[in-house]
Amino acid sequence: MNNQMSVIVRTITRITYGLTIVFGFYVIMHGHLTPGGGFQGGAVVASAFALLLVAFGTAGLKGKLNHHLLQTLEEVGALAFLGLAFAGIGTAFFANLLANSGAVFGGAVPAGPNAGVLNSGGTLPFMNWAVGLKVMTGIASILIAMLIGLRKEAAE
Amino acid sequence: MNALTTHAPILIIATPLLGAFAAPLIGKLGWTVRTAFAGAIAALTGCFAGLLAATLYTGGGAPIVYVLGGRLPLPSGLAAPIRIMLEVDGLSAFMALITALVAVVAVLYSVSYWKERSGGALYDSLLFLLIAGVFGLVLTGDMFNFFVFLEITSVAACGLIGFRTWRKRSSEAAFKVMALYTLSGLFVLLAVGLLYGQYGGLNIAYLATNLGGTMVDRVALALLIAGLAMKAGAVPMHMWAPEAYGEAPAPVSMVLVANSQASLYALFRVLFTLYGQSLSAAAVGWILIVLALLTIFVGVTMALVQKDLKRLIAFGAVSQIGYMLLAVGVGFAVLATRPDFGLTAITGGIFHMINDVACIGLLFLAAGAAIRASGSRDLHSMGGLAHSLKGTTVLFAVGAFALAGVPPFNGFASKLLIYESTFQLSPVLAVIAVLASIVLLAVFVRAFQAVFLGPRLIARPEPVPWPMVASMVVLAAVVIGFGLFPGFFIDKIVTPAANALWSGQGDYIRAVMGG
Amino acid sequence: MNGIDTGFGVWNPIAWTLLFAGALVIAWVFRVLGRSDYKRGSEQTKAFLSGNEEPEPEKLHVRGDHLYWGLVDGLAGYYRRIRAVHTGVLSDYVAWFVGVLGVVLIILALVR
Amino acid sequence: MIAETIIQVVTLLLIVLGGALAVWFKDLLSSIIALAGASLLVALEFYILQAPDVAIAEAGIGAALTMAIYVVALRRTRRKEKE
Repeated sequence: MNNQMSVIVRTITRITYGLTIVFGFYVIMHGHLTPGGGFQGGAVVASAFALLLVAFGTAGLKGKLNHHLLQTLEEVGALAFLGLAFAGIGTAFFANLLANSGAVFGGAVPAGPNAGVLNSGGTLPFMNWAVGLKVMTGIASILIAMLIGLRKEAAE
Repeated sequence: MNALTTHAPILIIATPLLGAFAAPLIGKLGWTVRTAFAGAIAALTGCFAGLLAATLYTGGGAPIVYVLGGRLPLPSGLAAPIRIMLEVDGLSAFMALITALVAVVAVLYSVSYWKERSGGALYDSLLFLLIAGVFGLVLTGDMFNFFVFLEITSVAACGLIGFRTWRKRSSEAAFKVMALYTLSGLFVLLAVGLLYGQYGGLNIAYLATNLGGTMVDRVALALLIAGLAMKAGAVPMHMWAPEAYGEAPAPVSMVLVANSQASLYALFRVLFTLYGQSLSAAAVGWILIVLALLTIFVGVTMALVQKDLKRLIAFGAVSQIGYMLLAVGVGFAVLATRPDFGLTAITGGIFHMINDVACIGLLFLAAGAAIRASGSRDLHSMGGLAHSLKGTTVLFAVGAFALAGVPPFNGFASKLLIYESTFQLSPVLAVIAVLASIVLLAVFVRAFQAVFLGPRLIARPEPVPWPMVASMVVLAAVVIGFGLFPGFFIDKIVTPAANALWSGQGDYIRAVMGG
Repeated sequence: MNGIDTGFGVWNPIAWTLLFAGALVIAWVFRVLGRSDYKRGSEQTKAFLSGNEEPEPEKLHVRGDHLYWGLVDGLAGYYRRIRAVHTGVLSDYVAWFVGVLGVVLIILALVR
Repeated sequence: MIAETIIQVVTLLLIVLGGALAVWFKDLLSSIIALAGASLLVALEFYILQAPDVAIAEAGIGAALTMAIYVVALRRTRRKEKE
């Protein structure tokens, strides 16, 4: 079964998917400063995956992105989030132990109106990355699972 | 030890969540590792729940507050507590104990329930997610987090009900349950949104101090009652329950009963702690009583004519939800006038929760063993299993007698409290409850006769593996222990829970708001 | 300590169990005092069905779904209606939910 | 203020139109696209209501991902709705 879509869809996908992925990662990265965050950014990246999968079908995957890998990454994202929450348990669950510590993302936030300092937020950026990883891989693996089901049905 | 006690409320939720997230990864290491991991997570969760309950009961029943991501006391100068909070009082701790019992038993039972040894990691994952959700429901002190946990339980429950994808009816039941759980969740969200819009806060204690009985509060209460009663499975919104309990794997049916009870807990929490006497309590109490009588009556009579063993037990489970609703409805109806029997009714209703989960759980597990052994769930074609499955037979009989309220098992102790207290409000209620109990006994005599007695109709039933028997024995021990020493258990764990509802609103609010 | 005192009555399971065990012992004593010429497996234990041969136990067995047919038949009207309610259609389930929600809303809005 | 109100009213009307079109179309692919358009407008409405956070989520989930999933699901069924 030819599960690709028309040439218009494929051409537009080639142009836009890279931009979408970059924007998604931007949203995740600046999650502690601007609107958005791990979930939103992950959803945007996943929508780029969705675009690729719908336009090119599973043939475009070429075995590089099987859903076992994606599921493993999803578990890693979830465990990283939970691990970060557990890490603060010296004070309380979810306590932000990196904030203002001077380590990575441990910068102090200047008082008053400012454009936002990327090097701040403590564990929050890491949590955003963990959630983003979970959301993008999770949604992508759902789509791949659906498409594989479709291919199997066509083969029967 | 001290640190563990402090963090016990969140650890109870976080440990099964860790189990849920790690199970698929651990599952790649093989069956033994996976099973050991699941057992360890369940045992740890049970320990934390026991620790929390012990801390609470030795501390005189004062509510324990746990703040996520920060320390107590809250920053001063805030009009409303804006932190994410867990608040544990006697009732929450009691529900946590029930959930812990169910979790440990379900995991132990599941070890050998699945004949095939692959794919179980996903099952473990969903089961732990459901358990974490139920724990969250009963421990949270915040309306929005309550909704979040409600959705977690919904999603996990649907995954588990439809887990046997190769059976068409499972998928159908999962779809229906998904739709109805989502609907009830959305109405709860709508109610939470109404309250938030009016008072600008989501903390239960904060809302309870501000609720004034305006029209918006009333609409929110109606949405909460309808949504939560549907998730608990009250007639006439019970139709999903027989399908869900019937199609789910046996241990999941038991956890789903605990999930329904958590919704019931939430309903009680909303009524007694959130609204208290700010509304006309008698009218709300009578709504609950009418729903309860319908639930008891329809549940029992429908159970009488079922031809499918698990659906029969499922209708029995539906009817038992009615007894708890009845008792607490009676308690709420007389909350303003406060006669003595109100507290007795609530005590009976809450005591019946743990009794019900033990008996119904035992029945579901025994039925699961019988169905697994005979390969059929049709009452007509089963029969004579007592010849080969002696242990399961005895355990099923214990569960059936206990559920029908036959002395000296635990069902009788709690039903006695319910009968005697509802009789004080209106003799009709008690008469219907007693009659339904008798019919329920008839129902289970029929099921027992059909499945276990008679000549061998199943040529070579499969033996029941020991972990399944062990998990049933645990529940049977609870059934008999609570039946023989009801006074002890009511004193130790039920009375603090009942008091938390009956007179605990002030303490619950003070623990967060101070003053 | 063991019992429940509801304020209107007392329930003590231990005492009840002891009494029940006593009753069982008495019943057992009566059973032992029974006729000594009774033999298991002999002609005496055969059921007497008007002189007919006793059929195989598989045919004699009352299966589960045959119990209580009288009660169910007596309540046929009720069961016909209540079964008609359990349609298994999702829209009906939702309709019931909306109906209950409406009734609760009206009651709460009207009752002060 | 008035301009904002006008934009909101227009957006809301278009959302309703999109929903109505999604129901009205017999061609299910057109129906899905109408739904995605409505979702995009809902995202715009969230943005106007000063919830950019929700707007990003709605645009990503509502417009892109649901549409992709619907399109995949549509391949397993017929494209035209039965009369």
